[in-house]
Order: sequence, then structure tokens, then C-alpha cells
Amino acid sequence: MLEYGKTKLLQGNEACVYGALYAGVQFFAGYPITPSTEIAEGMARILPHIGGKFIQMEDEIGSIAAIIGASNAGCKSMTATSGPGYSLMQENIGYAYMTETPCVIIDVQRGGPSTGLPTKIAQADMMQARWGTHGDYNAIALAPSSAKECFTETVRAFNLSERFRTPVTVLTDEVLGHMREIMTIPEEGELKVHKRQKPDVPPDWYRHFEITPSLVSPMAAFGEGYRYNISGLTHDPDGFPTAVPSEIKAKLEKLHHKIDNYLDEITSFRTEMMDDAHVAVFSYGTVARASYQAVKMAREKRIKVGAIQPFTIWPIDEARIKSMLDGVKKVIVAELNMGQLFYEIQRVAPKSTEVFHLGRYDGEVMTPLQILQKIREVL
Amino acid sequence: MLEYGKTKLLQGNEACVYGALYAGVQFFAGYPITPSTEIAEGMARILPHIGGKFIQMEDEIGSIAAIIGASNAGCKSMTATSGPGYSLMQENIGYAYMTETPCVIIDVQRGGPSTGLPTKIAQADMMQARWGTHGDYNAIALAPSSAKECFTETVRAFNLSERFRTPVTVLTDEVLGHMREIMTIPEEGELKVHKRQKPDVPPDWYRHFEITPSLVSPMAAFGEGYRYNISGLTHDPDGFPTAVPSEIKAKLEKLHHKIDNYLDEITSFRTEMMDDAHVAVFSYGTVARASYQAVKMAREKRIKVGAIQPFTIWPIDEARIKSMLDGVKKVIVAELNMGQLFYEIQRVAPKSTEVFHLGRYDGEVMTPLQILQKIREVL
Amino acid sequence: MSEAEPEQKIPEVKEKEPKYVYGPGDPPPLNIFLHWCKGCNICIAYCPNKVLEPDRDGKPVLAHPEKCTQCAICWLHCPDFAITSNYK
Amino acid sequence: MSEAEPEQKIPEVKEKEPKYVYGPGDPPPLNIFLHWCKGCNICIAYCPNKVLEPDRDGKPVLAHPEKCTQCAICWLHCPDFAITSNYK
Amino acid sequence: MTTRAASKSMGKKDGSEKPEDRYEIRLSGSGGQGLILAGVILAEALGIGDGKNVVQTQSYGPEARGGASRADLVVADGEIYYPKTMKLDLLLALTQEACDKYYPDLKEGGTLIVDSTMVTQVPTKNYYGLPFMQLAREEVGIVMVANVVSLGAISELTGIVTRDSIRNAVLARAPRGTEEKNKKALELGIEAAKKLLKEKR
Amino acid sequence: MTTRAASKSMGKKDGSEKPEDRYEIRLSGSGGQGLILAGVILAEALGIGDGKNVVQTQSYGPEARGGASRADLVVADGEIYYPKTMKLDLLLALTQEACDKYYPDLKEGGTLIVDSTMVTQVPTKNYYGLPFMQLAREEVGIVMVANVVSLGAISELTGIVTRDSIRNAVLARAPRGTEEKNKKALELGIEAAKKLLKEKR
Amino acid sequence: MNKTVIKSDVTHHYLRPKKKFPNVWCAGCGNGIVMGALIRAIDSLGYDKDEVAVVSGIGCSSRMPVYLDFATLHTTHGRALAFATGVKIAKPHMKVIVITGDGDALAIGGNHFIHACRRNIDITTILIDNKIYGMTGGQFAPTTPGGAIATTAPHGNYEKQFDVVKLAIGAGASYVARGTVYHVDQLEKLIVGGLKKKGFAVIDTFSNCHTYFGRFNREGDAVEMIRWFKKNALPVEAVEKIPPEKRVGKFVTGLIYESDATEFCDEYQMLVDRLAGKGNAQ
Amino acid sequence: MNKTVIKSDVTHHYLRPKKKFPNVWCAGCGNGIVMGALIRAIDSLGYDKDEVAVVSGIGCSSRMPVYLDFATLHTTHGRALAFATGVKIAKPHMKVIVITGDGDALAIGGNHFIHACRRNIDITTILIDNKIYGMTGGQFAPTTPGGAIATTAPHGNYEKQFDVVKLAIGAGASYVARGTVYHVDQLEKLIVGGLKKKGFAVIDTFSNCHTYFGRFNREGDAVEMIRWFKKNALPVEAVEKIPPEKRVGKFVTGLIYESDATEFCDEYQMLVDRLAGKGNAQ
Ligand SMILES: Cc1ncc(C[n+]2csc(CCOP(=O)(O)OP(=O)(O)O)c2C)c(N)n1
Ligand SMILES: Cc1ncc(C[n+]2csc(CCOP(=O)(O)OP(=O)(O)O)c2C)c(N)n1
Ligand code: SF4
Ligand code: SF4
Ligand code: SF4
Ligand code: SF4
Ligand code: SF4
Ligand code: SF4
Ligand SMILES: [Mg+2]
Ligand SMILES: [Mg+2]
Repeated sequence: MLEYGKTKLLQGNEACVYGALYAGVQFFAGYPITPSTEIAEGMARILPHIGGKFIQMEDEIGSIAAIIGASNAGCKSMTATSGPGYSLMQENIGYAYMTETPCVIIDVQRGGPSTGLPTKIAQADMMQARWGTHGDYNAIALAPSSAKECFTETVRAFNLSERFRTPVTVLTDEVLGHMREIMTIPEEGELKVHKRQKPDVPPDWYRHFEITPSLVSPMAAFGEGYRYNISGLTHDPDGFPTAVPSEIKAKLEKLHHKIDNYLDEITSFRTEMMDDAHVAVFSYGTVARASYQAVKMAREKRIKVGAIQPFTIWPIDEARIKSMLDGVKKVIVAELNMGQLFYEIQRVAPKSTEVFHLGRYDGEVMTPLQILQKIREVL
Repeated sequence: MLEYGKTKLLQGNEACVYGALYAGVQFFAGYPITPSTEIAEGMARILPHIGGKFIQMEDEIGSIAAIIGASNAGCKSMTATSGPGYSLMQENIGYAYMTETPCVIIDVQRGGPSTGLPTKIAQADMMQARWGTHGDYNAIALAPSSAKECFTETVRAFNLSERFRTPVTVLTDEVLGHMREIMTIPEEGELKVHKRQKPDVPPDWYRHFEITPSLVSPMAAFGEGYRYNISGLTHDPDGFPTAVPSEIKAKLEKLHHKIDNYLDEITSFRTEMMDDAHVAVFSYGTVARASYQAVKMAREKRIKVGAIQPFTIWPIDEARIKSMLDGVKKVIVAELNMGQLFYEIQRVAPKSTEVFHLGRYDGEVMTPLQILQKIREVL
Repeated sequence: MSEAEPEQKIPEVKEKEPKYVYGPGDPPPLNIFLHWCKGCNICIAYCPNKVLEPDRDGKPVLAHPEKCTQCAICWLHCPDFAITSNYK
Repeated sequence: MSEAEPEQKIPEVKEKEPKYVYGPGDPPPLNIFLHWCKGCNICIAYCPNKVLEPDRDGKPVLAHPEKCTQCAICWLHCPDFAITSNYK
Repeated sequence: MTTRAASKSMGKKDGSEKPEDRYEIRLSGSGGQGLILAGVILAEALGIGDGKNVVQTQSYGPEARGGASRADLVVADGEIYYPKTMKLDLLLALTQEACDKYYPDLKEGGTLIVDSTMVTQVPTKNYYGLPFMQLAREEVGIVMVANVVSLGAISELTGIVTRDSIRNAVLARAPRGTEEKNKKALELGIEAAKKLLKEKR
Repeated sequence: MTTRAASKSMGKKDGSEKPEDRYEIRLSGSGGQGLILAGVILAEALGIGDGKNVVQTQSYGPEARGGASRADLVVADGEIYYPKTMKLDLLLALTQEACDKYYPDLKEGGTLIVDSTMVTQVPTKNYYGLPFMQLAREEVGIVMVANVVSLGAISELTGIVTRDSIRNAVLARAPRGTEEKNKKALELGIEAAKKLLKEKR
Repeated sequence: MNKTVIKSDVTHHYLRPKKKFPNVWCAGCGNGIVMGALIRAIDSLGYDKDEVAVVSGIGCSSRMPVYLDFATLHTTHGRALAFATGVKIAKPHMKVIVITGDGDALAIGGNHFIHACRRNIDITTILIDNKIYGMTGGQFAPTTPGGAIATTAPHGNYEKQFDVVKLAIGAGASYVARGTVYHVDQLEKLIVGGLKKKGFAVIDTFSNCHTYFGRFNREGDAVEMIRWFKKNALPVEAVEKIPPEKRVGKFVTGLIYESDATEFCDEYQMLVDRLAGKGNAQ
Repeated sequence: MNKTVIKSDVTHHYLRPKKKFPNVWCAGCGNGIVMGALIRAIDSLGYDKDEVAVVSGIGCSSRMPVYLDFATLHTTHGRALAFATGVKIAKPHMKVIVITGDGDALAIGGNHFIHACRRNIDITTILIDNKIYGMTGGQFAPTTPGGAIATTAPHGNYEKQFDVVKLAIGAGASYVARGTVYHVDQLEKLIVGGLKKKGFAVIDTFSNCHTYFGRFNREGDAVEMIRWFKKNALPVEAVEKIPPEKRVGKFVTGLIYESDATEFCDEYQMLVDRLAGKGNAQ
């Protein structure tokens, strides 16, 4: 059970469960996979106690389908998986983008490709979280780096998902998922919990995919007096399949801009000692913690280095990153892969900033020493 | 049947079939999906005549699995699909990367996300072709722009796939797949056909994933005197699951570098009127043809513009693109989506080159006039 | 929809359903929405009483309205909801 | 592997299989590869003749080699291929 | 490439490239009239018979199942860049709907050929009208070959395709047993067009 | 944070950030000895009882099923950045294998505690040895509580955790009906450690 | 259901006429006939429109929900039952109906199909079994008869077929029936039975795709194909009475199998109640 | 199979000893017992090592191929049969064996399972049915009995189970058997039967996961769990002879179903031959 205000020792995966409960999760469907399984297990234990629904589906495709179904029936819904399952979900994640269905997917990353390294860490699904399904869409993905952030970013994932009617991925990793950390469950009301915006028009006027000025449409639920169609075919504001070029274009622009127009609301960063930094370490998740440690060690050696940690992996806030790197001569992108976030920073960094990659991809966590060494190397 | 030297009117999809036959395809598994279905239909018609194998699987997951199985049993293998199917295949495409199994996947792109626009064009699976599955790997994807190129790029896809022991995606599109064009089937021997490199060591010495100096390992087939293990778990050179960091690292580097070390062999471009161009239009597939037309029209108006068409979409040859854009002030990336190739060009373009995006995403083909207008706009 | 032939006598049909008696001035037995009808011929072929005949486009015309017994076969089998009865 | 007790008489067993006669100087009836054995206890529990007994780690010791009838139950059920016979 | 009704080159030759000379055709009518097949036959005649470059496209999508139907061709001696039609040189319309819909795509001075019994309101005076459906039904006995009749007429009226090539192409695509009827349909179209040209002169 | 065996701060305070004072612990032995649970208990004692920050990690993977087992803790008053251990302040080793494997990770001057009957070759003279398994078996009657015995010893030997906190934490995690045995095990460890300290002095 | 009055326009009350008609189906396609039967079944049960959800996958058949004035969810190919499972569990009081094709339910969607059967979740599935993939232009389905021609079986189909009824029973469904688009009254009754059943119900519905299956296999147009159903249907009640030699080439219709297994959502609710009674877990 | 001599070390001839042993399985896990039976079955048939391919998915059970000295393909979770289908069609002369778990074959892999059954492709499938997901630490499987505890059924499993035998028969398999890790001789014979069968063969093999299933459900260690199989197995030959009340709680073992349906690769070859005889297509 969720106990507001209580201090607990929680695994990252458990913290995700509690975060979801805090955010009001009502439906969970999943299929076991290491290293995410504790999330499903926690849900199976708790949800029936609080009137929520848990189902273990036959596979990940079914899991994401079920949560999309449940979300459209009015439930805050979530699933959790790891790389192989995340890959299998891609088609239906695309369906969620297209049908603007809120739902949260937690991907506890492990080494890949393929079955890879089920019990070892990697951060190699980052690009997949943006580009994993076919077609044109926009994506939100968040990345915590501690049990506490597993909690808060899961809450934020639900909020953003419900707020923007779009699936949100939380990218954690094997170390984060399994490590235990002391954290205090926030009090009720301490964190914002976004409630899905219901329509305020009579059923006859309701358009499930209305192109509102804000680009986000209010959302009715099945069985509550509104009857409408939902389709994965490109559709008009009423949800009916269309092949009219202007309607197609409007739909895709809605999908993109309802996210890109709200970067301020969606993106979130932590920076440490960036004020006078000549060198920045850019990293997220478990690696960000190594970066802070390394920066601290480097500062003790009077090296002017700082650290930037995005909690929002997608969308990329180009302008903000540019301004954060303004005056920074060199930026090291540290990540547990052979280059993913690196490419994005390469793309958006100011022309005067040199971008370096520090990758680790042998199943082990990056250490502060490795980062420190790289800092020395690029100086 | 494939008739060497004969001139035919062929759909792009048919040209893919003939290209595959030319390259020696022996096994096809697929699941129907618009607009790729003619490829499966052609295979169903022809393969049983020539002793090849055709199977319609229960879904796309099964299709890609079957071709990987068949490839490991020694057959040149292929499947064809469109966006939704390509998404479903992602997990097993990752398995092919990991197990270094040659196979060809043709993705005839349509509008998306989700079911989207089955009978309308888009080019929005480009990033997915690189980042669609989870984990760390490298990818090859090719993009033809005519029936003839559907043929030759399919041949090239088989060659690269067999040469580098890796899956290769051919990205075509709805217009290309369905349009008919006059082309002459090359004579036997006219195009290179790469034969899979078999081991030349006795079975006891054979290591299926040997880290050779070239990084490409010779490949035995099942049932031919070599017995070995293949696994999607991260494995040692013998194919046995490993958790040893140095072995993990070596494996992932093999997957990346066996492609990146051979950019010259893999990447291929066509350029038109780039010699003195101040502006370049960068585009691929059907759009490249509109670009050539637009460039021609612009040149008649004395605008110094040229066109670059990559046949190899992945890997990105940074150095080559940088040198092609050397001296070009502005480059317009024209594509049928809201920004994909654009991001890559933004990333790799020389600092002195301004990069613009021209997207169309309403299900229609980009016209030469649209491009011409954009050229005028950026001048 | 189709011209009525007022004086004609209706042949006996052996059905339990109350017979439909088509008299002068009565509305036709069926309404056929030609816009929805695709001319599939099902109603025409399955009508046990040959009430319907195809027009130039293959769409049904009430050729013999007086023979209609309101047996419902046509409208229950019409895939396009193009037939309704004026009596049921 | 385990010390033999040469002179002991073998109890009658009612099996069709040729009886194994364990005499002085004979090799032990079974080989047990302790490195592969995980001490699951299956062989010990299922041996109909109580030939085997667990050592400190729970791994089987040929406590009564002379009672072995070579019935094969132990090695057919050993999940770890840790038992072979010296006679079959 | 030169044809009696060829379009003007779209731009000037600047020497740096072989000039392109696109000739664009649309065959239109309603689904089931065999216009895609007609497009394929014409493309094969031009491409395989006459050695031109040809690209044939068609419209899919909701339109495809019933309703309007069309086949587009771009013909050129050199490489064809943009594969879709930009401005038609020739439009064949077998229904009023098709004629109304596609006439605006015909370039000024382009050739319009219509089925004279189906298209009763022609948006220009400058056109050729022949009763293709009627000819097929009455003279060959199957309305299905109206598409081939119209190919005959096109070949005669525009000269874009050689007689031999179109004949071979029709025969190559005729289902077994229908060769004679198709041949007849083609000649019918040619003859009707000849008569029409004579009348017009 | 101050403890009897606290590590030195890893770096200097430069005023811009609260200085970090990591104390790193590894509990090691073989699978089935309950070391993960011991780690959890210790973490809860430190984190919930004593109000420290704690991160507990463990090794998964092939090692996890049987073989060596370990639980790592990083303890600090302030924020813990890097969650894994960097250089151990305290190593508990219940098997020889674990001692051999992890001793190199212990910092110079760090505390080594071993099971004195299991670990016969200790790589240093500077260590504490107590027969945890034997004590558990002989004094409590279940070898399973050796982990709790060792927690008692740790609390006494290092003082990193308060007596109350470790007691509460042990009781909170003890399965119903085993509270007494666990309490006994803890006291056993504390007493044994006291005796050992006295001997050493 | 009041049999004596077959209201002829009741169907229109449940359609979404605005710009959705005429529908996309070919002239004479059985999908429309099934839709009529479904509407009449729902109407006869007096369900409120707002308590009905209709979920489908992708295919000609799966287009049906778009036309119906309920909560409708047109999903991805093969996944209708998985989506529907989410809808049903989220709102157990809703009547959840799945419309699916033989390709959608049995090829790509086979796994969700057998698991829905196994769970015995209260969903009524109308499987429109036209022996082909209609939407994509006539490839063979797992139900296409041996020897039949399809675009991916141009030399005749050499694969074996699922017997949908056997498969559903083997997987655990509690209501398994077969109907045809000829037998519209029976079909309506079978759907009514399925809707009333608390558990997973499948109605394997033989329908015509004359555009592809009929054309490729010379089985004629809609009229002829539907006539074939009339001729070859064998009501389950009659099977035993008919000599085996007369059963050859025929297919059984009616309610073929029913069991009284408990339903999934009920089981879940029982757990919830049990836990509530028992107090909170740790 | 020569019953009179049970060579005790024949198994070692088929193992890959180099750094692969001891295997990853828990002490006493039935997977190893099944592996022994499989090896003896293959040996008794005298197959050449090079003509055997063993394909598996992901799971404890699916780790088996790694230890076997054949062509071995350890694939993705649930997909073994689809990969194996490719191998078999590519090299029809090879003996293709699939090792799979109840989760692998019946949860995520259910679709490939029923389609392999339907096609009746010549693959012998050993489904190691331990009623749980072992590899991931004890979640319930589609075979986990009602009421049983699993990590995702902490309050007791409220889902229904597949009857693997019924499902396989319903889907079209031509050889359906059940064995256990206690009855090693029978198991070996059933595998031999499956391998000889030209068509799709399933051997549903009850095995013990004492580490999770046994522990959670107080069914004891390997020895106890395997003893349970001994006690509750009912040979199919004996079923009829035993009064129904004595069958309660027992399960049937042996070759339960066999049909002589033609095999997939044979059908394909017939097509190829027919086309060759008929001359070339257009
Ligand atoms: C993932 C995916 N694969 C393939 C398709 C293409 N597709 C659409 S419908 C269909 C088959 C339809 O057959 P069926 O379910 O029998 O419906 P019918 O059209 O016959 O009513 C296929 C293969 C798709 N939309 N998505
Ligand atoms: C796509 C995907 N989903 C989930 C998993 C995680 N996973 C691995 S094995 C397994 C279940 C294994 O159960 P079973 O097949 O019964 O094998 P067992 O371990 O019991 O022998 C699961 C869920 C995975 N590897 N890949
Ligand atoms: S109701 Fe019956 S009799 Fe009347 S037109 Fe329809 S089918 Fe014929
Ligand atoms: S059945 Fe309906 S659609 Fe068909 S012809 Fe009759 S009215 Fe028209
Ligand atoms: S062969 Fe039989 S008698 Fe001998 S030890 Fe083994 S089980 Fe016991
Ligand atoms: S059965 Fe095998 S593994 Fe188990 S105790 Fe006996 S020898 Fe060891
Ligand atoms: S293609 Fe077949 S199934 Fe689809 S609408 Fe036409 S007749 Fe019906
Ligand atoms: S977890 Fe279970 S299935 Fe896996 S090896 Fe251990 S006993 Fe066997
Ligand atoms: Mg169908
Ligand atoms: Mg299992």
C-alpha cells in the first residue's frame, strides 16, 4: 500500500509502483521480463486491494493493447517492460500516439540488442523511445536516476501523459530498478496529480480528436454518455478514417506540435556547477550520478567542470540546451551505449562547443573515475 | 520467372522480386500488408517453380523469425512488409543483428503512425530503420527511387547482407512500390552477386562469431558438418552466452565496426549539378526524382542548385557528406515526413552550411514545384 | 418509387405472416434508398415472390409491389441497409 | 570412489536386468562426477536399494555399492549427467 | 522524342544535361473499365515496343474501390525524373465525372479524347469524341474491350505509339482465347479515329 | 557523518556543495546465506532508523543463482551521487571465496570482518574474526540467522548503526514467529563482538 | 426478441449516417448483413447504446465499428481482443463486442484469441469468416480451404485449415457457435446467446468475399456464394439425424458448444472482495 | 530402441562439455532429466549429429540447446517455432526439435504454436511444462493451476488454464503426447514417437520448478515434486479401466492423440513437383 509521508527503503522498481499509485494508476497490464518484473509483481500485490485492475497478459503486445483499451475506458493505465518487450510494443505504441491515448510505459533498460544481457545495465533504448515505431509522431520520454526520481518521474509521466493525451515512456535501467534507496513518500497533495480533462460539451458536439487552440483535446471515456470512434487509421477530428490531405496534415501537426509547443512544461533538467564551467558532462539516469561524483572530484582538483542531467530525454529542448551550453567549450556526453544522446547533442550544441562521446557498453555502470579521466582527456 | 536481359514494364514491388531472384533468394516468408503485398505475391508465384521456398506466416514476427531460421540453415532469405509489420518485426530484427544473420527486409513505406494511410505515401520509417529495436547495434538501410533501382538496390541489399552478415532494410514507398516503369533485367553476371563466405577451417576450429581482423566472420550453415550455438543473449565468439565485460564489449564493437569500417563499400550516392552549387537539395526515394526535376527547372532559371541522393540511408557517411556539402551554403533536406533525415544532416553538415527542412506529410508526393519554391525561399 | 398497378389481384401466399394488401393509394410496400444501394442483386435474387427487378444500374425496382408478403428476406439480407418496409 | 566391502552378499532382486555382481577388486558400480553433481538428492531418494547416501554437501556417496542392481534409475534421473555406470 | 501532339520541352536546354521531353497521358473513367490495364498496355507498347522511357502510376486509396479510376503515364526519350504527371498532354475520359475532374490537369493545347456517348458536356470545343463503349458493345460484342478500342483511337489520333507496338502490346496482354476480339477492338478504334480525323479536316 | 570506523572524506570541501562523506559496506558470502536480506536490514536501520541516506545494490546475473553473493551499501548524511561502491570501508566475508574476491576492494585501513571458521586464510592481520555460522547453529539452532548474528557484530564493531535502529530493523523484517530467534541472534553477535573487542584491547 | 414483428428500420437507429454511408464494402459483401444481425440482436436485448463497446482489428470486417453508434475502437491488425480485454476489465458492466476477420482473429491475432478463450472473459466475438484476407486483396487465410486459389496461393492452397470451432473449444471458450450470412435469423439468435452468456463467446460467421475468394475460385457473385451457405449448412440439431455420407462437404451451424465455466472479471471481483473481507495486505 | 542395454554414458557423447557445465539450472531441475531422455531418444534412432537442429525460445527450459552438440538455435522468447519453421522448410531433411517452456510456447508463443499445429509441419516439440515462468522468477503461466501462488498471483491464481493436449489437438497437431520427468523411459519413447512422426508432434512434459512453483506452493523439493508426478500419472491405456472417481486430480500420460494428416513440407514438395511436371508458369 501507498503510505503518504512514510520513509522507506525502496527498489527503483518499487518506487515506480508507488509513484504510479500516487498518480492514481487504476489499471496495469504487463508481461514479466527481467529487470522490470518487480513492477508487475508490486502491481499484482497491491492493485486488487485498492479496487484497481491488474492483468498479466499473454505477451507485451497484448499488454500495451490492454492498457490502451483500459485508458480509453477511462482508467489511468500503465505497463512496464524491458528492451525486448519494448520492441514488441512498438506497433501499438504507435497506435497510442495516433489515437492520443494517455498511458505510461516503463522501460527498465538492459543490455541489448536482442535478449542481450537481462541482468546487466545499458542505456541503449533512448533513440528507440523516440523512433521505435513507424511513421510520423512525437514522443515524450523521462529518465530518473534514483528511487526518489523513479517515484517522481513516474508521477510526472502520468501527468504529462494525461495532460497531453499521449503515451509517455519512463526509461530506467537495471541498476536503478534493482537498487534500494531511502526515500520518503510525498504527502498527499504534495505533488501535483493531473486529472484527465473531460469534455464539457454535450455528446452531440463532442469530437474526440478536436483540433483545439491548445492542440490538446478533452477526452471522454467509453460508457459515459459519449459515443465516438477511435481508429489507428489517419482520421479526422471525429475519429473517422480520412484520406483528405489537409486533414492528414492537420492530424500529424497536432501530434507534433501539442508536444513541441509545450517544451517549458515538459522538459526538466538538473545542473550542477555549470555557472563557470568550461567543460560539461551531459548524462542521464544512473550515469548522471557518476557524473556528479566525477564533477565533484574534478572540482576538488580545480577543474572548471559542471554537469547537466536531463530528466526529459524526449523531446529535446534545442533552445534550452543551446543556452545551457553557451560558453561551454567542451561537452562530454556520457552514456551506457555506443552513441545515442551523443548524436542529439552533436546536432543541437552551439557551433562553438565541441562534443565528445564517452560510452560504456560492457554491461557495467560507468564509474566516476572513467568520467574524470575523460574530463582530463578533453581539457 | 527472371529473364536476363529482357526489357519489362515492372512495378517497383515486382522489381524487388526480380532483384531478389537475381541475387539468388531461396527463401521468402511474409505476411500480406499494403502496399508491399505484391512482393509476397510475386514470390508465391515464382519460388516454387525454381525450387525456392515460400511461406506465408501467421504474422510479421513469424515471418522475420522464419527467414532468420532459414538463413541460418543456409538460404538467402528475405521478407517484405510496411510500417506496422516493420514495427512488429523489430524484436527479431534485433536478434538478426545480434546473431549476425544475413537477411533482407523490404519496407514499403506508407503513412503512419499506426495503421495510418495504407495506400498513401510517406518516408517516415527512416529513423526506425536505424533505431527501431532496443539495444546497441548498427544498421544498413538502402533507398531506391525507381523500378530499376528497386532491382539493383535489392541486389545490393543481399550483397551487403551476406557480405557483412547483417540484416539490411530496403526502404521503398507506396508510389515506388506500385508504379510501373520500363527497365531491362541485367544480364547474368552483369551485377555482382555476393556469395556467403563459408568457413575454411575444420569443424572443430570453427567459431561462428569469430572476431576476425576484418570483423566479419565466415558463416557455416546448419546441417553441413559444423555444429555450433546461436543465441540472442550476448555471447562469446563461440555463440555461448557470456557476462564477461570484455567479451560483451568486443561483441558490440564488432557489430558497430564491421559496418562503420566499410563505409566506402556500403554507402552510395548520386549527385546532380553539384559542382558549382550554392544550394543543394538532399533527398532520397521518390522525392529525389522530384528534386532532380526541380533542380533542372531551377537551373533553367540560372539558380546554382544541385541535388544529392543517398542510396544508402544508413550508415550515414559523415565525412563524405561533409565533403559533398563543402562550399554549399544552404542545403534543403526534402522528405515526406516532419523531420528525420533532416536531423542527421543537421548533425553532420559542415558548420558553414545552413540546413533547411522541407517536409510533406499529407499522403501526397512532393512535387518539383514545391521544391523549387523552397529553393527560391532559402536563396 | 415504382408505378403502382392498382387493380391487380394478389396471388395467394402460404405464409403465416399477415399478408400485405396493397391497395390503391397505399404507400409502396418498401422504401429503397438508392443512394445506399450498391446494386448487389441480393434482394432481387432472394425475394421469394419476384417482387423486385433490376434497373439499368442493377438496383432494385418494385416491379410487382402487390406480390410482396413483407417476408423481410430482402431487408434482412440487404448488406447496405437500403431497404425498409412501410409496414413494419 | 567409496570404499568397497568385498565379502558382503548381495540381496536378491526381482529384476529382469542381469544382476550386477560386485566382487573384490571390481570397479565401483557407478562413477559420480562430483563437479557436475549439484546435490539435488534425486539419485539418493529414488534408488530402490539405498545404495547411495549424502555426503556433507548433500552429494551422493556409494555407501552400499554391493546393493546396486544397475537398475539405471539414478542415472536416468540425474539432471546433471553426473552418474555413469561402470558396467553399462 | 517527337509525336504529332508532343508537348513543348518544359525548359530550356542549358547544355549541362540531356534535355527532358516529357509527354504525359492520363486514361480515366470509372473502376471496372479496364483503364489500369489500358495504361499498362500503352506503357508496354511505348516502353518495350518503341524503346521509350515510361512511368505508369495510378491512384490507390478510397478511390480505388469503385468510383473514379485512372492510369497516368509519363513518356520520354531520356530519363524520367518526377514520376507523376505534372501537366497532361493527353487526357482520355470515358465518363463525365472523369472528364470534369481531370480536365483542369490538361495543359493548354493538350489533347482531350472522350467517350462521346458518356461525356455529354465537354468543357472545350477542341476535343475528339468517339463512342468507345458503344463501339465495343455493338461491334465486338463485349463492352469490356472499350479500353482497347480507345487505345486504337489514341494511337491514331496522337501518333505517340507505333502501330506495331500497340498491336503487340495488346496481344501480349490479351487473355488466351480473346486475342481476336482484342485485335478487332484495336482496329475498330483506329478506324473510327481515322474517320473522325477525316471528318475534322 | 561520524562513525568509529568512518572513512575520510573523499575530497575537500570547496564551499559550493555540501561535502560528501561516503561510507561503503559490502556484505558477502555465498547464495542462500541471506546476505541480501542482511543488506536490506542494515540499510533500513541506517536509513529509516538513523536518518542517513543509503543506497543498497547487489549483483545479479549468473552469479546470482548459487555461487557468490553480495550486498553493497553506500551510506552518507548528504546526497549520495554514485550509487555503487567505489572503495569499501567495511567488508563482511562469510566465505573464503568472498574474502579472496572482495578483499582488494577494501580501502586501506578499512574494516574486515570474517566468519572465522569459514575463512581460514585471511589476507591481513588487521581484521575481526567471529564464527557466525557456528554461533547461529549452536546457540540459536538455525544456521539461517548467521546473517543477523553478523549484523549484531557489525553494529558493535563499527558503531555505524545505532543499537535501537538495528534491533527495530531486524524485528521489522523477521518472519512472524521468528522474532525471538532473530533477537537472540542479534544479541549473540553483539556480545561476541564485545568479547572480541575486549580480547583485542 | 419479439419474433413476430421484424421492424425493418430498427437498424438505422444504431448507425452513424453522417458521411459514413454508403459503407466501404463491395456491393453484396456479407459484412453488412452481419452488421444488421448484430444490430437487431443488440436492439432485442434492449441495451443502452452507452453500455456497448465494439472493438475490432483491421480488415474489411473490422471496419464495421466505424458505422455503429456505440463506443467503437478500431484497433491494430489482430489485436482487437487484447484491446477489448482492457476495455472489459476497466468497465466490466459494459457489453464488449469484438468484430474480427478470419485473418485478424486467427492469423496474426491467434494468440489473443486463444487466451481470451482461456480466460473466458465476457466478450462476444463475431468472427467474420470469409476464408480470405479481403482487405489486402485476396491472400489466403488460415481458414482458406485446401486447393483454393488466392494471390499468395496462386498454384492452389497447400496449407491446412483451422477448424475455428475446435480451436475455440480446445482453448477454453464457453460459448462456441457458427452462423452464416444467409441464416440471418439464426445469426441474430446466436449473437443474442453470445451476448447473454457470461463468458467468452465466439460466433464463427461464414460470409462471402465474392470480390476475391469468389472470383478466384469461380464461386460466383454474392448471390451465388450466399446460396452456397444455404445449401451446405447443417443445423447442429440435425447432424445426428443425417447419415454420415450426406454430411460430406457440409458444415455445422448453431450453438455447437457451451460450458458453464466461471468468467474472468467475476473471478477478479471475487479476489477483490476476498481481500477486502480479509483486510489489507502488507 | 534397444531396451535391454541402457548405456549410461551415451548422453555425454551428445553434450558440449567445454565450459558449459555444470549447467545453469537449479539443483534437481527437471530440465536436465528431459535433456537426458531427448539424447537417448536421438541416440536410439541413430541420427547423425549433423542432421539434427534444436531450436528454443527463452526460459530455463529453453537454455537446453546450448548444452547439446547439434545445430542449436536459441532464439527470442516465444518464437522458437517460427524460427524452427524457417529451418525446417529450408532444410527439410533435418530433424528439427523445439525445446520450449509453458510460458514460451503457450503465453507469448501461443500463436506460433497453434499455427505449427495447423500446418502440421514436421517439428518435434518438447514443451517443458513446469506450470510457471521459471527464468524470470516465478510468475504464473497459462498452465498454472487455479489458486496456486506465483509472484504475479500473490493472492492465488484466478486465471484459467490451457489444457495443452486439447489445445494442440484443437489446432491440428498430428501427434500429441504427455510425459513426465519421473517416467523417463516413457518420455524417451514418446520423443522417439514424435521424431518418427512425419508431422507436428508435441510432447507436453510435466517437470518440476521446485525453486519457484514448489517453494511458493509448498510442494516441496525436486524429489517431492517428481514423486507427485509418479503418483498422479494415469497412463492413457489405463484411463478407461479406472473408475472416474479415481481419476480426479490425476493427469493422463502417454500418446494421447495421433492422426495421419499430411505434412507441410511434403505438401510444398508436391506443389514443386506438380509445377515442374506442368512446365513453367508465366
Ligand atoms: C501488422 C499488420 N500486418 C498486416 C496488415 C495488413 N492487413 C490488413 S487487413 C489484413 C487481413 C484481413 O483479413 P481478415 O481479417 O480476414 O479480414 P477481411 O478483410 O477478410 O474481412 C491484413 C493482412 C496490417 N494492417 N497490419
Ligand atoms: C519479449 C520477451 N518478453 C519477456 C521475456 C522474459 N522472459 C524470459 S523467459 C520468460 C518465461 C519463461 O517461462 P517458460 O517458458 O515457462 O520457461 P521456464 O523458465 O519455466 O522453463 C519470460 C517471461 C523475454 N525474454 N522476452
Ligand atoms: S419483403 Fe419479402 S416478398 Fe417483399 S420484397 Fe422483400 S423479399 Fe420480397
Ligand atoms: S440487397 Fe440492398 S444493396 Fe443489394 S441490390 Fe438490394 S437494396 Fe441494393
Ligand atoms: S543403478 Fe539403481 S540400484 Fe544402482 S545405485 Fe542407481 S538407482 Fe540404485
Ligand atoms: S541426481 Fe545427480 S545431481 Fe542430483 S545428487 Fe544425484 S548425482 Fe548429484
Ligand atoms: S473485398 Fe471481400 S470482404 Fe472486403 S468488402 Fe469486398 S467482398 Fe467484402
Ligand atoms: S528456476 Fe525452476 S525451471 Fe528454472 S532452473 Fe530453477 S528449478 Fe528449473
Ligand atoms: Mg477474411
Ligand atoms: Mg515454465
